[in-house]
Amino acid sequence: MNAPGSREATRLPLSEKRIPDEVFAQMRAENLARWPTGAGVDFDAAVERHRSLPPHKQLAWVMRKADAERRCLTQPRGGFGTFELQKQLMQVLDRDGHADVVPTTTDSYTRNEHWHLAQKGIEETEKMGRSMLNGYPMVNYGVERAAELVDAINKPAIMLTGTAMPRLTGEIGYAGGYSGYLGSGIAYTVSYIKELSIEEGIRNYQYLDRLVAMYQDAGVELHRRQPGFLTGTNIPPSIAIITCVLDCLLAAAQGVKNYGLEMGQTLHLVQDAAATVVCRELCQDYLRRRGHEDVFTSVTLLHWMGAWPHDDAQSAALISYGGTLAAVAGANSVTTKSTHEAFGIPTPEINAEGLRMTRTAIYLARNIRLDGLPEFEQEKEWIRREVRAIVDKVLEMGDGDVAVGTIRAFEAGVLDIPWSPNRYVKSRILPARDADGCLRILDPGLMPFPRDVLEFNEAKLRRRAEKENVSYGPDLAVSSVYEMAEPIAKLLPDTWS
Amino acid sequence: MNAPGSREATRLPLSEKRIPDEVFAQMRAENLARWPTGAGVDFDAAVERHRSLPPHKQLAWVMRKADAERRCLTQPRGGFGTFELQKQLMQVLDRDGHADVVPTTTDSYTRNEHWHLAQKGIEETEKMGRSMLNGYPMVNYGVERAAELVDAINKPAIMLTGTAMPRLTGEIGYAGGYSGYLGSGIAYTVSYIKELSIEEGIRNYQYLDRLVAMYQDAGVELHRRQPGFLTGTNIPPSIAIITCVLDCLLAAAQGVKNYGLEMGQTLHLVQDAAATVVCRELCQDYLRRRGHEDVFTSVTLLHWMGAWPHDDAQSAALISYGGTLAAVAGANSVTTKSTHEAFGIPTPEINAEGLRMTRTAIYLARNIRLDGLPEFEQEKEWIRREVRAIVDKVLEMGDGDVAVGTIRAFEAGVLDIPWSPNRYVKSRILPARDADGCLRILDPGLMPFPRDVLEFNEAKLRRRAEKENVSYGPDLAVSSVYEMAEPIAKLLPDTWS
Amino acid sequence: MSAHPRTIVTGVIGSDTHIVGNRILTMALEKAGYKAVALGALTPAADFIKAAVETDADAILVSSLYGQGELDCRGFRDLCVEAGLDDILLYVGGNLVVGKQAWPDVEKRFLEMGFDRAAAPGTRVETVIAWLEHDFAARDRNAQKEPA
Amino acid sequence: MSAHPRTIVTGVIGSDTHIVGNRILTMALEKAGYKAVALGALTPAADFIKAAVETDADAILVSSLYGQGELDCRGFRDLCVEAGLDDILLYVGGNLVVGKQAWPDVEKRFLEMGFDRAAAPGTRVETVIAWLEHDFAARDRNAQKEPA
Ligand code: B12
Ligand code: B12
Repeated sequence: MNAPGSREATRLPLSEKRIPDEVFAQMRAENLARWPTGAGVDFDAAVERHRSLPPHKQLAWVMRKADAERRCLTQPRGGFGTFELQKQLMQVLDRDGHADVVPTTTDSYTRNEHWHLAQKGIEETEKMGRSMLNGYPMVNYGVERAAELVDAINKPAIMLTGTAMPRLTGEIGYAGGYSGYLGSGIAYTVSYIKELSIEEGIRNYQYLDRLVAMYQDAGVELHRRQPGFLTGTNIPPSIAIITCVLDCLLAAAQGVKNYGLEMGQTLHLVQDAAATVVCRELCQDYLRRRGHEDVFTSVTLLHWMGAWPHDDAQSAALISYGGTLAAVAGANSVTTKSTHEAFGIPTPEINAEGLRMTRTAIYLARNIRLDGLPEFEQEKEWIRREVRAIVDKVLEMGDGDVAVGTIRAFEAGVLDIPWSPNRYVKSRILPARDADGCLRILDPGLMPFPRDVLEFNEAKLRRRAEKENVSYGPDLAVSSVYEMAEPIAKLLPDTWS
Repeated sequence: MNAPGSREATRLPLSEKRIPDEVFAQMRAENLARWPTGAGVDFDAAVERHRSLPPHKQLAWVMRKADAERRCLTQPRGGFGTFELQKQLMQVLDRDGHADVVPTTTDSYTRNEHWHLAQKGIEETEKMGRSMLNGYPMVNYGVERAAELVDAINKPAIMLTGTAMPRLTGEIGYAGGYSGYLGSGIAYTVSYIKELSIEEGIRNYQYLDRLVAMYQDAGVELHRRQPGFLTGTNIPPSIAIITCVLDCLLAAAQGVKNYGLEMGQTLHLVQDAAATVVCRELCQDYLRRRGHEDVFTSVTLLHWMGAWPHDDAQSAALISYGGTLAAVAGANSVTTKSTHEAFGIPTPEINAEGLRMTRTAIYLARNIRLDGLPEFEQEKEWIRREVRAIVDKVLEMGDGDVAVGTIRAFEAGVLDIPWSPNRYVKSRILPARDADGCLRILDPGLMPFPRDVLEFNEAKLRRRAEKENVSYGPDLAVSSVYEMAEPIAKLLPDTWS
Repeated sequence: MSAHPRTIVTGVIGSDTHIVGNRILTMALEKAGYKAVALGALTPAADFIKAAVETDADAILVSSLYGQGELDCRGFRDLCVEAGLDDILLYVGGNLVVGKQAWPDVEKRFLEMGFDRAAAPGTRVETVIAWLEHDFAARDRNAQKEPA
Repeated sequence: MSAHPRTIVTGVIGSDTHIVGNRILTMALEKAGYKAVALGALTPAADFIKAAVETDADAILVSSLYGQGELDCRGFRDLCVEAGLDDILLYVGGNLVVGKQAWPDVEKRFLEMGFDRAAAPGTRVETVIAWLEHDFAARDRNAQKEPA
């Protein structure tokens, strides 16, 4: 199912170039024919539908507005296995959680385009009376049901579909009135799938971005978004931002005008604030350099993406701090988790509680900024240098084409992602937390960072090894994976040595 | 009962001077005779008892250690109506809450020396099977039971007794092995009692401080602590610090060497950090200027002391942020609340949960400091100027005597406290929150702040009035009392205007 | 509201120092046209009754925040009756008991003690003013029905 | 541990991409002296069996984190039996079901499916290694008792 299959006819050589109209029409026809509900997509009707939505239900408008008013919005995740459960969930998140953006997470069969399995999951869910799927099977339910979900809430709806294969889900959701889609060719292919090549992932998302450009041409601005949190496991800011820049350039090349950039929180106040500023700045910088003058970009931080503690009290602190970090960083929005994170998908109520914790934390820190703080200014500079070294190299390797450069760079290990399940990624780079609580690069693998940057990272990590009296090496990375999940009494003992 | 009563014989003219040995011996004899359990106090045995405690159960040692290691400790509040309930509570706080300092809050009858009523409360508590008192009746239970409580935990124990009349409670608790006592002559008299004059309150605490000096002379360092949070209701940092400095000077004059300074959090990251630094700095500055070279002072921040929200999620965020604020401020400890705050005294488990939330928040922010942040540097300077103007004036009014100066200053309104229940306090000063979230002085009453300081405060508050389109006046103060208790959707709406 | 303003006694009962809510409530009563007799914090039960008798008050609003209200408020209605204030309007409000207890239980306990209304933690002044208007209006109607 | 190292197949079942815990577990197995056959993320049930047959494995450790393990793992023991792996040691672990459910219920569900052990969310590698040692030792003892 991951193979290009029947698409041979429309297969162009890989490049960042905008897919020509006729080719795209052909691609769409083939795509929509893959599952019966594809026939429900009517582009003209979809354009009408979006035009009829009030601005506050259009995510592109909402993200621009949040940016203009310096607001930090909240958005949870959330998906259940049947339409009824999903509708209730979205209403609770909207009304009790005061979510500014309401999500629909798709289930993992849908993500992998195993729609037959998803159908079985729906049936099992109905039989068992509890969700047997970890999300909403958007494709199986089709356009009309999607529209009903959007109508059930008073906020913009976004698709969260963690997949390298977004083509049919995206068509259906957008046609139903969803105004945002999270996912991108590089980020999700390296973190959500084992056998699919990066090239196929990029091609799949070029389709989605091209679709959004088609809406744009028809006068409907839709929001696209990149999940720079990747494998969620101790991703240093530079690694996230590198993928943000590249995915963003790929989307802009297809004609996307409203693009969000996401990063998992490092949980270090200064590092997260620096990352947010640099992400915004460098994406715009590279966009302009490559002639994309009018792309709006927003930045979203995500609540801690690594392993969570099993104590609700500890989790509540992580959630609240996540709001604080996003507010102080000046992020446009924050994607929230709940106290159930370590255990399983949260109930609607627990999910809404996480939203209110986060919202309160944002309110409390809404006016704090770190501009002028020496450490903040330095951290920004380090991140800039790490990002530029790699992105410039990728562009060079592609002879000016981002898509081609990306593939070549992954092959060479110039681009690399920690803890990736994808066999086309070297996954030799290894991050760890330093003594101050910042994420640093322990082993760069083959990524060509400048020497002084690597020395800086190493010095920081050696200081931690010394302080904790452990050996400098991969164990630092493994213990950093567990760290936030440890009982607090272990992290900050209540005894004296 | 609030009258000086039989103490006429030992009544010296009011001054800051150390109470002479013989006079103090006489005062102690009279004091201990006021309730049968007073006879249980044996000073030599008490000294032995403290010497036999391991250092980690001695609060003076623990506070010095925390300061040396730059740790931010946690301490809850907690008191129940019977010995058994109190013991369980303290064990839960120690073991499940990982409290670094374990409290015993006394009930309000004990605070007002209504020991007969407290006795009734114990009986009612036993009869009803739930605590009918809001704290532990320390005096009624006496020294031996106090010692059993201290033995039941593996941390230092502190008395939290919110009273202007600490003499008998303090004798009993210290004799039982408690190594800290929170309370002071100025701060508690202005905020916990209506009819007692400030002079009597100061005299009562001079007794307690003199007692601690007597232990000090016997080689036992006990911790004394000042509750600068006052009425807990939007106290701007300068008002808190002014009382910290004055109470601290009074204690040092009696011979106290280990003194803690507390302030309620303003909930503004920069203002709280600035307040913490300035409090530490100015207390030491005035101590040295007045010849007290060797007094150790620590700074404690308290979780939000005003009205709390009714939503557990919002409360959890306030709790976590309280840990963040204390950690970033570099406070030596933080005094915690729980998600039950708006409703009633928390159960041991909910109290312990608040501790773990706070502890996690501290861990997450343990390495963040704001040094060099322009706003932080400015805020410190404003606070310094507000404090110095008043403290210098008080010292001047006392002709060099802090006790005398304080009384005269309260009479003249030079010292004033917002929302005070005490009839000897003008309580004309009125604070409110500004548009950035800092606490400012809306109406200084008769307090002689420099003109530019007042202009600064006014400008900040006018900006809020404009922004919210409300009139500049006392309503700003009233709405600031409610603010944090409002539903989050009101504070940060999820709709667009 | 009638021409002659109603008189309302306010205060915080027992050894309770929580004055802020009571003071804001008192300010709101005055703004709403009532004559408020404010006894402040730490007020013994007997002082409420005395003030109500002296000022011929129409209502007493007892605040209790610190948890010991359950002990302090026992017999309050009896004291009123003894003082001849047979049907003075009696409200109580704040954090009336120790700990977070189910509100309906707590309310019942205080209504049984003889209070006409009990206010849950965090009740806003607008609610209290609305209660007073409602209850006074009801009394006026009753007074009109029964010949004086 | 015997001279000849035991072989253990690891992988993440179904459409599940959560590789981190599985990879750390695999590293720990190797460190503890086992021979690990790591199939990685998104592994169909059949691939586990195939690998176990090919490598003559002593145990299969199935990870499932994403919630759909309850669907993916049904019939896993039957597939083993069909392939002649009648009493291969079968463990499963991770976040096995959708949502926060009471662990004893979940454990029971998976033991009934034929797994020898199920690991609750967040189980540490030390625990898993200890289980393996215990269970292999028990098997060795049984094997000695019964004549081959
Ligand atoms: C990191 C993470 C991710 C990363 C994974 C990166 C990667 N490639 O590995 C990303 C961001 C990609 C991701 C994606 C998704 N995730 Co995710 N993720 C997590 C998270 C936060 C941590 C997992 C982790 O790495 N833990 C650290 C490692 C060391 O621990 P571990 O995996 O638990 O493994 C240990 C033990 O469990 C045990 N163990 C593991 N396997 C086995 C096997 C045996 C036999 C034994 C004995 C023991 C054992 O030993 C390991 C080492 O100690 C968890 C929540 C949490 N735990 O905090 C959610 C979580 C697992 N994810 C979840 C979900 C739903 C998803 C998504 C569907 C997206 C969504 N709806 O939000 C997608 C799934 C995509 C897909 N097709 O699979 C849910 C599962 C829900 C449920 N079961 O009800 C969780 C629990 C979060 C939640 N509460 O909603 N996720
Ligand atoms: C500020 C505060 C203090 C300040 C009080 C300053 C002062 N002089 O007023 C200080 C720091 C001094 C203090 C001290 C103590 N406090 Co205190 N304090 C609070 C706090 C945080 C806010 C109270 C407040 O000002 N609210 C704002 C005002 C506007 O609201 P309000 O008082 O509730 O009043 C409104 C309504 O209740 C209603 N209302 C009030 N009275 C009445 C009367 C009637 C008739 C009606 C109809 C309505 C009504 O209208 C008001 C206006 O809207 C509350 C917890 C909370 N609510 O968040 C605890 C709280 C009231 N305190 C509590 C306690 C226990 C104490 C102490 C004993 C210390 C301790 N153990 O921690 C001491 C008591 C000392 C004493 N002898 O009384 C407990 C009471 C516990 C319980 N009932 O189970 C609370 C609930 C905190 C807690 N959960 O533990 N406290």
